[in-house]
Amino acid sequence: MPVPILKQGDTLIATIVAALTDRELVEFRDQLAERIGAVRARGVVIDVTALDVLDSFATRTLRTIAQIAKLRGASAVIVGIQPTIALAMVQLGLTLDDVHTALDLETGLELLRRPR
Amino acid sequence: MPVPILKQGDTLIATIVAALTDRELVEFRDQLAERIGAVRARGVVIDVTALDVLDSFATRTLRTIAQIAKLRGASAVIVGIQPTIALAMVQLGLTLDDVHTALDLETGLELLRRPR
Amino acid sequence: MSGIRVVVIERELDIVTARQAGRELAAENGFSPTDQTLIATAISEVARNIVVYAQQGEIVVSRVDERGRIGIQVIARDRGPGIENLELALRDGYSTKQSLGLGLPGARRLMDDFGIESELGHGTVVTMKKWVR
Amino acid sequence: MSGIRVVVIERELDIVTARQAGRELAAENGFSPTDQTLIATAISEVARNIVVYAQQGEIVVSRVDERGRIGIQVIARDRGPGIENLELALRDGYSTKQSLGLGLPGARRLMDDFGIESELGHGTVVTMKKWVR
Ligand SMILES: Nc1ncnc2c1ncn2[C@@H]1O[C@H](COP(=O)(O)OP(=O)(O)O)[C@@H](O)[C@H]1O
Ligand SMILES: Nc1ncnc2c1ncn2[C@@H]1O[C@H](COP(=O)(O)OP(=O)(O)O)[C@@H](O)[C@H]1O
Repeated sequence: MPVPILKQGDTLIATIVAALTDRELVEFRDQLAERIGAVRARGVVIDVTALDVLDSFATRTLRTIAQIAKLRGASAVIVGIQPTIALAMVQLGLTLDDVHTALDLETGLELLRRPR
Repeated sequence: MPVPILKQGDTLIATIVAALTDRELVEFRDQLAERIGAVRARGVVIDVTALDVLDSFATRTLRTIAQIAKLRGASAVIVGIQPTIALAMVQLGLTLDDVHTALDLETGLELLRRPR
Repeated sequence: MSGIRVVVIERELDIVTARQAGRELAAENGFSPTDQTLIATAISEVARNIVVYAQQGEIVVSRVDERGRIGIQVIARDRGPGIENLELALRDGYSTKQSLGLGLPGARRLMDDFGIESELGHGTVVTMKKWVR
Repeated sequence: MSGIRVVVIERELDIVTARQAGRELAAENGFSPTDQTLIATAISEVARNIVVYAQQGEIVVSRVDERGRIGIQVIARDRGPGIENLELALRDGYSTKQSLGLGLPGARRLMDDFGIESELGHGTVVTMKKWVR
């Protein structure tokens, strides 16, 4: 299932609506990189609230997406990591140290509105 | 092929127009450092849209250029990193964390106009 | 409340199917939502290893009852190339594909019991358990 | 649609020629623009290593067909000084020239298969493949 990417002002909002296969996640990565250019986005919020699991592959891909966004001139924020998933990530050894995170869409958008 | 460096107000705009050899990139680095002084530039935009590949040598040189500019009193912004090149950079392990990036020339110039 | 599910793993989509089967069985057997997620994540890691390193194999999740202790067992089995050095493979950050190398050591941390057997040229079997708290 | 290209590497300009040859062959064989860039970048890294460490050598890019799987193979070959410790050379950040040390491990991440053989005083051969998706 493709990930819908909406535009709101100069921000892209991508909402992952269901468990994704690795390939779908990689396609999402490439589409987002294109869309940043097409709409001249300055910020990207990726909402992972609906993801059932964030394993090492998914986490690595999210980090890659955030780094690509930066190279394309946009700040990325990952929002909606659920409590049990956060615990699983920490136990796996995954931390997203270098990636902006926020509780939910609202706080993610707020974070992007601050002067960068 | 030498990289043309144009002056617009107190900003230098350098547009890389084709794949560069390592030597050409290094010559560009040194010319830019000189030009910043000659025109008393406060900002530098380096447009890499036309580059076919940004490998570890090119990325390191771009980072060096940004750092030299800073030491010469000018902010540097790298613009025009294409989606597939951004992905290749991230997979190589290159991130330009410490360097300003923007989507294209226009947003790069905008970034420089903000109060520094 | 059947006690066993077998998921054939040969495509990426099967990774999702396997972890969802594990989550469901865990839910049916009284695991907390937190533990359900930990189990599903561990399954995701070993299932992906089957797809990436062995191309095909299977995941078997089952309810276990050891002297009154209720738990879930996950067996990930393949006839792939096997693992040359198990000690290295269980180390954080070790990967022959330049990926994160957290799959096996991470799955081990997520579960209560963890065992792995592998023979070069013959395949790999990972056996993991988690107990209801 | 010829299946093989050989680029002699002895000057910096040859690095650009080699990566462009790789990109073209990849395009002709159905690789996506993304994969074309990943392949060109990997070639750029191993070609630069030839110029920097061995002064001269060659890059051979060819189409491969393994049991119906179509791909591209890149061989980077030189008769330079060789690499003393391959394990170290494949580690992120390791460089004997104080450069970034991401060339070999990075090329490995960019491609699907990666192998390297080297003998001190005799030279180095890097063999990499990527498969059409
Ligand atoms: N089912 C398997 N068959 C063969 N090799 C495996 C299998 N699972 C894991 N391995 C090997 O063990 C290494 C470590 O695995 P893991 O910790 O999951 O990290 P990663 O998958 O990120 O490399 C892998 O790189 C691979 O060489
Ligand atoms: N073709 C080669 N011949 C000899 N030594 C090499 C060759 N390629 C790589 N090396 C050695 O391996 C090290 C790591 O290479 P690499 O990862 O490409 O990083 P870098 O080139 O930035 O040092 C080099 O510093 C060099 O010592």
